[in-house]
Amino acid sequence: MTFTAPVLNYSLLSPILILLVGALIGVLVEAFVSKALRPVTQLSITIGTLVLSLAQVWKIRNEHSTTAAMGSVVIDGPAILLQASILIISIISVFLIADTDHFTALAASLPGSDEERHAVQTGNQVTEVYPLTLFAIAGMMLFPISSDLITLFVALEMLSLPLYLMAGLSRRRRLASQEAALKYFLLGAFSSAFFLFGMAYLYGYSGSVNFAGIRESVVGGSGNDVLLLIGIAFVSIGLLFKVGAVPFHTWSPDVYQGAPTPVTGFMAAATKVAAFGAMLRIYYTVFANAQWSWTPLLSAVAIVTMLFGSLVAIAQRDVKRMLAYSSIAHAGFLLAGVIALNKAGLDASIFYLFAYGIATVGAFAIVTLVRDSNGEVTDLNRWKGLGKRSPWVATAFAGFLLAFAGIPLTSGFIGKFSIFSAAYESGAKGVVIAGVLSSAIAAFFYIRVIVLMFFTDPIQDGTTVDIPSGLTRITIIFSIAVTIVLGVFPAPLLTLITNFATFIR
Amino acid sequence: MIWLTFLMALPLAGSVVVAALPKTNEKLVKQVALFTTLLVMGATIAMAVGFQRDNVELQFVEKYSWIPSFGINYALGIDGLALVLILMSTILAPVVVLAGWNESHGGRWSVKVFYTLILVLETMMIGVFAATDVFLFYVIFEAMLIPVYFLIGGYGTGERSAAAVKFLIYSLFGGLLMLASIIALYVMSGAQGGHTFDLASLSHLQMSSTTQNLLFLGFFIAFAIKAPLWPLHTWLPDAAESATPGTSVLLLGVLDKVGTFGMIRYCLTLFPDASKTFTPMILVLAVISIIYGAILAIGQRDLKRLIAFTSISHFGFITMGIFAMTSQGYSGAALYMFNHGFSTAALFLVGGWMISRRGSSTIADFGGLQRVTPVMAWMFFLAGMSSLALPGLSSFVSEFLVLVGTFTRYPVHAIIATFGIVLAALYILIPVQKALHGPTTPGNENLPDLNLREKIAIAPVIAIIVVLGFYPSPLLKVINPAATHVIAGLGFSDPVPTSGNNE
Amino acid sequence: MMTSTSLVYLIALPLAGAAILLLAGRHSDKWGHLLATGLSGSSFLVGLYQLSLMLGRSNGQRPITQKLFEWISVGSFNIDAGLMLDQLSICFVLLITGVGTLIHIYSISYMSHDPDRRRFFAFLNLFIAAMLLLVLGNSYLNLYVGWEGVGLASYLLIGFWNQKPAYATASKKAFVMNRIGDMGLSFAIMIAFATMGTVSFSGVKEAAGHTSTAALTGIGIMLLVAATGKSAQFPLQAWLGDAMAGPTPVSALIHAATMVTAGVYLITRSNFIFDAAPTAQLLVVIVGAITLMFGALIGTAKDDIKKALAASTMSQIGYMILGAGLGPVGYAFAIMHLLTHGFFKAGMFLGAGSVMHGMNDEVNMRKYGALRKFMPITFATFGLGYLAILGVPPFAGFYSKDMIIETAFNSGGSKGVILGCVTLLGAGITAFYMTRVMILTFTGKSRWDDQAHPHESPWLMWLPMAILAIGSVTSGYLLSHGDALVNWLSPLFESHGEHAELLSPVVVSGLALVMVAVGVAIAFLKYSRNEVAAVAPDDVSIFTRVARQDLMQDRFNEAVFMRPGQVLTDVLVKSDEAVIDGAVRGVGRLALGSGSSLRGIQTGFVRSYAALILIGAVVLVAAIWVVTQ
Amino acid sequence: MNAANYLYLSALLFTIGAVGVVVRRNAIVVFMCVELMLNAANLSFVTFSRINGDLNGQVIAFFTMVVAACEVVVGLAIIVTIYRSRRSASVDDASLLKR
Repeated sequence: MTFTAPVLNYSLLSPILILLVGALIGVLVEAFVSKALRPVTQLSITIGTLVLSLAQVWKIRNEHSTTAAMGSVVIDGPAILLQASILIISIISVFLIADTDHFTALAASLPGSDEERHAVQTGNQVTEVYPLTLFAIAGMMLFPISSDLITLFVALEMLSLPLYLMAGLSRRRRLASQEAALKYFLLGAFSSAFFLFGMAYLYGYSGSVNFAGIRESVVGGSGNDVLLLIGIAFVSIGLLFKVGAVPFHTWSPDVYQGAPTPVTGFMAAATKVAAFGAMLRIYYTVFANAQWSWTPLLSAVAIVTMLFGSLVAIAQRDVKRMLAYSSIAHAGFLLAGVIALNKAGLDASIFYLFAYGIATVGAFAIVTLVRDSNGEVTDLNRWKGLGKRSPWVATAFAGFLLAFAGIPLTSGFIGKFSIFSAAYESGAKGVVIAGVLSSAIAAFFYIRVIVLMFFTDPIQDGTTVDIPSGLTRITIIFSIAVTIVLGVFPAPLLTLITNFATFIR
Repeated sequence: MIWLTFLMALPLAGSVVVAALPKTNEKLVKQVALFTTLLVMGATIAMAVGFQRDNVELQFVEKYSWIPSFGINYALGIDGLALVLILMSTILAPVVVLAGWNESHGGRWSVKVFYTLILVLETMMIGVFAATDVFLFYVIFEAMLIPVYFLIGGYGTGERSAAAVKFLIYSLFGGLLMLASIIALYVMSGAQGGHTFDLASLSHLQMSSTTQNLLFLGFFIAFAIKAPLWPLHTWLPDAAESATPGTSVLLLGVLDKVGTFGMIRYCLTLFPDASKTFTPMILVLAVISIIYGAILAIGQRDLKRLIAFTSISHFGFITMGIFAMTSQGYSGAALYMFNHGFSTAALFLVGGWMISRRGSSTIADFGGLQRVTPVMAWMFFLAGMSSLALPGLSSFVSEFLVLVGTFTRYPVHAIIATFGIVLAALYILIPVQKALHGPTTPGNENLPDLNLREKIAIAPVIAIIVVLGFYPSPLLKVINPAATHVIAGLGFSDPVPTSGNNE
Repeated sequence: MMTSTSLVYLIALPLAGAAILLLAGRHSDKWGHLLATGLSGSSFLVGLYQLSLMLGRSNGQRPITQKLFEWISVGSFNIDAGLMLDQLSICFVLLITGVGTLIHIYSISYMSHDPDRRRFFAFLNLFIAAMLLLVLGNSYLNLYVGWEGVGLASYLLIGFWNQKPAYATASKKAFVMNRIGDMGLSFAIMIAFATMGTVSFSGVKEAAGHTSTAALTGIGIMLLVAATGKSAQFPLQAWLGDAMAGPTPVSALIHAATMVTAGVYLITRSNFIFDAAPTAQLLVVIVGAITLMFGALIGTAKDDIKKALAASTMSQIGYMILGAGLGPVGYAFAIMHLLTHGFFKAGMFLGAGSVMHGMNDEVNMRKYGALRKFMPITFATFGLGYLAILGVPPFAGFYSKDMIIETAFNSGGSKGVILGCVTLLGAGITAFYMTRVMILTFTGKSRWDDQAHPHESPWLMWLPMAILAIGSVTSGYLLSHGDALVNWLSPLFESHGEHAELLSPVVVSGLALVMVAVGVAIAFLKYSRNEVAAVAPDDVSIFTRVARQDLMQDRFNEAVFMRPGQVLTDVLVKSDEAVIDGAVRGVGRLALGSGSSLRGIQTGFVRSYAALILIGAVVLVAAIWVVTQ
Repeated sequence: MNAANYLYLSALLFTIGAVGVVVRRNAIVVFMCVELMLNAANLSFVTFSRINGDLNGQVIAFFTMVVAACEVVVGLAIIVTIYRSRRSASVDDASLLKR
């Protein structure tokens, strides 16, 4: 057989390539640039890369193609929208990551060792987090556009591996942070094994690694259904794990709590976009015609996830864990968009992902601000009277909570409405009912936090809200602004999505 | 002339100005707030003058596309009912501001925040009655909760945050049920010629009776929580007990009217058949509310809770009138909404003054006020009289219309409800005797009587109560066309007198 | 019917008075009472003027109406604020304004020492206005306004000294019991509208012809309930005794002369309904009969002069109600007795007031005695009233009461006999307790203590008493001379043929006088011969004890209504907190509980997480299997 | 020989690996079990590529090995750090974060 050289359309791949290049440069910088200059250099490189990549995405927004890389990635409306969302979310997350106070000076050093102390004193801060972030982002960009099994798997690992490490980089409570990394890694690897196994069966069913090929055989209905079903089930497990759906959610509360808060924010927001992006593509294109087999299951998972997330969140005492469970509940809502399996569902999901991602980053940005002498204070009881201490921060946080709760005039409401109506339209009434119910339950704990912040008097225990650094401030202001604007004038974005979001197969 | 948007813009602008003012200059803040609300009141009255009475169509209609992808419009328009309620809200607003001149002190936040919230709330109060797009209505319906929530929790007394949360959770729960129904409507409209939220077009939707019943319940429960109807009422006494008098006036006087207004505007219009199906059940609940609210009012020891329970009884009357499906019942209910706004306002404001002077809201702590503070005592007495629907005062007309209108179709309900008027005598006269009569209890000897500001604030309320008692026609003439329109739209006509058939 | 433009002034004048006095407040303390009296007087003059006009017109033309404005109009429910003056209402107008004015004058002096005299006059004017509206309203709904208006005025005046808790309670009691009656009135109005589509007197009268008897009976009974409330008739009579808490002029005007007779007006006005509803009519008679005995019996045991008079009022109104229940023949006599009673009972109340005035507000007759010498005028006027109520010829009561007794006898059958005997017996008992009052108060030895300095009242007070005394002497003769009143009112009532006479007038009068004589005699033997104890003796018959407690009416209401009501209230208040709110809180707790128990899944052990994933995987595969098979 | 047997074998290996993850305490062993699962998947790929007579399956197998190698790098890094700070490689000791 003859070997045909691959033809790559670089301009369409450029957003990802730029990120990879940036990441590699970052690695070199880590090696060769002097300690003093490193942080600022790394930051500027990262931001620069992201902006450049975003610009590229903008440039190619209208060039749709399935052959960008020999049919292993597809660039279409949803791809563009998702990539853009990921990049925007990443930029504001990087602003948080820039606050090096969250990250261990020397990941390799023992917690509490002289080595570490020395590193901190001499300001010997390693900044490998930046290239890691860029690698992860590159993976996330690739995940939703990949259109064959190999790319999909590689992308998955590409976005996961750096995150495993980043979860362990916290400067304070390092044991917990490392534990988070360990758990995330083991469970992640575990689930990706399922994912891979499922892929194997899909391949076995269709004899093709390409989505288009698999889709054809699903449509044709030829081939052994058992293989298909096992394939769908196992691939679903891998994806459901990434989005944190019950019962594959167990990692998220621990990891969210253990990881450095900026990373948590980044992970919670960007990973969800990437994972759901891939999920949408796979279920809307590849599995669409086998929906008789998976919609019931996914509906069940969605319902359980919504209710479980909301219920358990009520009982949380730690703000990061509470947000983790709330993100589980939101994963449930988003699954409703997948189940919808119609244009409205696709549009709604994309809108929801963007709105939710921005709000999440904003919320975690505020979590980074509430501190005492030894780092962040995540115990909710110590958030009492935050409204007195610093009204603006508290108000912003309340804004994000209201958005999560889906109160009108916030982006959350538009998102919830659109995704539920899409699901209802596809006849998934049960999911909608459960969604409404769990929203009611969820309102419970969002409001409880607001009460804590505004209606209870502060206790003097050294909890302070430190003045946000310029970058963090930008993040917060940007995300609150987006949250409100999308709540009041969602029309432009919605129209954009409606016009853009159609999968090409 | 885009009247309604203008009306809504005014207080919003006012709130921005207030927010911009220096926190320290409280006097200025209050003056600006008062000026704004007065301006809105003037504008509303000016608009009302231009309202064509006999036109049953919506008037002052505005429509701009808001979220095209969902067919959502920013659509406003009012019929007689909406006009009356908007009038009530905008007249009450300045009264509340003036009457509660000092109630924003000692809150969690500055005076400025209080008035900003009040003004924002006024905008929403106008919008919620004017909206003709279901989505827009829902958005305002829900968003309204937030300012009220902070008004109760931030400036109330006692268990204020608990009460605020209770209020919010209750309302959100109802709201979400309504959201489910709205989504269903939206989807069905999509299936039947284009997604829309336009009330008029939605009212033509074809749907199975089961669907209609379910969706009706979604809406009705939300409204029954707002209104509030037994047994969904338990949030109200707590909220009223903790909120400042001014807030309570807006809460019971205006916000709760959204419930009864919604029953007419949305339940009856969108789900005529379901409304008929559920009428018997609802009437029973209404009658229970009337009697239950009255009896519990009699049993209260706290003045504010007492007033809250009287309102539950009154909302029972309103609901009964709405679902009696007669023109008298409907007009009575509509008029009742207006009158209740003012009689409750009078009760709460005067009661609030008594409480703030005495430093306690326990009825037993008062006594002999008639000798100490005659003017205040008489105002309270008058307010009480209007609350027990004394003929010659406004609420009598509406209450009697409701009863007569109900009797012609549902005599039994009407008869039971009428016992409410005896209980009313009790729940008003008992506090009157305890608080105003008898020897002056220690600690009350030198309470100050109403000052000029308070007199000015309460005067218009009392005036309206008395004048409308003798001359309600202006309002009735505005309401009646809508009444007949709605009743006829439901395929009902007033029962004809039975006499003549038995010759 | 002719229309007029001047009727409204009858009401407007006193109403203006009330408004001015209440709004002007302390500023009007100086001249308030004068203004009020003047306005009430001028209203009386307007009444006289209207009477003269009416006399000038032929029978058919006499009723006149005035439409003020459209009050309530919804669908077919159209109520104008309209007034109607006819032969019946003019009688009331003159009684109300006439006696009212006299009592205004009396009060100027009687209340002169009260700091709130201005407010008192404001309320008096308010009452006059409301009462006039009651009798002038041209529909049941307008009447209803006046009906509750007088209730309000009475509440305010009974509780005029409400700093005394007992008085405040009395006023509340009066209002609430009246409201029960009012409920009856609103029922009547609802039924009327539902069946006839109208509630105006003329409309209902017209429609009554072709309305089912059932409906008419319903309306009739409900009107009766209303009447019992307002006129303190059985079973809603309990408030009247306590109502004596009000200043004596109030008792004279409202609780003797005018307001309490509103029930009689209502029934007479609704003759077209009762004539067509025999059952209702029968009930009216029964209520009247019961009440007249009830009141009389209570009267025999009261030591409080005002309460004794109140009991007597109750009993006398019983006569009127009974008369009104006898149908067309009775209406006129009921009204006649109402008018004469207005004179002599008001006169006696004022007398009692004057006595109290002289005895620094002592009301216990056992602390009186021998006042004849100290207040001769009071004695004289009171005495004339006494003779009038006894029905001694030629005093007023003789004409009016005997007419009712006679009509009762002649109402036919056993009913007639029973009623006749009851009324006769009542007359006897009346004679007994009124004599008792006379003796205890004016004759015998003085039993008052040293602080009391009995003295005659100033002329401002005795002048009205004198005028009323003249009325109680002459009114009976004037009204019945040539059946003046009967003919005057006859156009309003469809009079049927006279019943067969059972007893002739002469016989009836004879019997009545005998009964009276017996009553008086017993009273003399009991009180004039032997010493009167200064404190009520306890060694009295069970009958007396019961009578002293108003025949247990309060005990009954308490046991049957108040106590259970309070229990119900407490139970509901608790259950609202525990059950309804508890259920809501329960849901919350359930959510929280399940939440915290589900937390348990998050053990912290990575292997258990992996296990969960594995289980999930198995379940998923199994499920997809099940689904697709 | 029937290719299906290879599938059964891979399924068996996969199950063994999965169960191993759940039952073993030592982080390294747990990780090895995950590797076992990955290779089970590889086996299926290869088998299917044989059945379908198409090379992509084998290509994927190579990719998987590479990815697995990367995972080893990351994984061992994490496990080693946590071992150094805790002096234990038992996954059960790492349970600070819970509930």
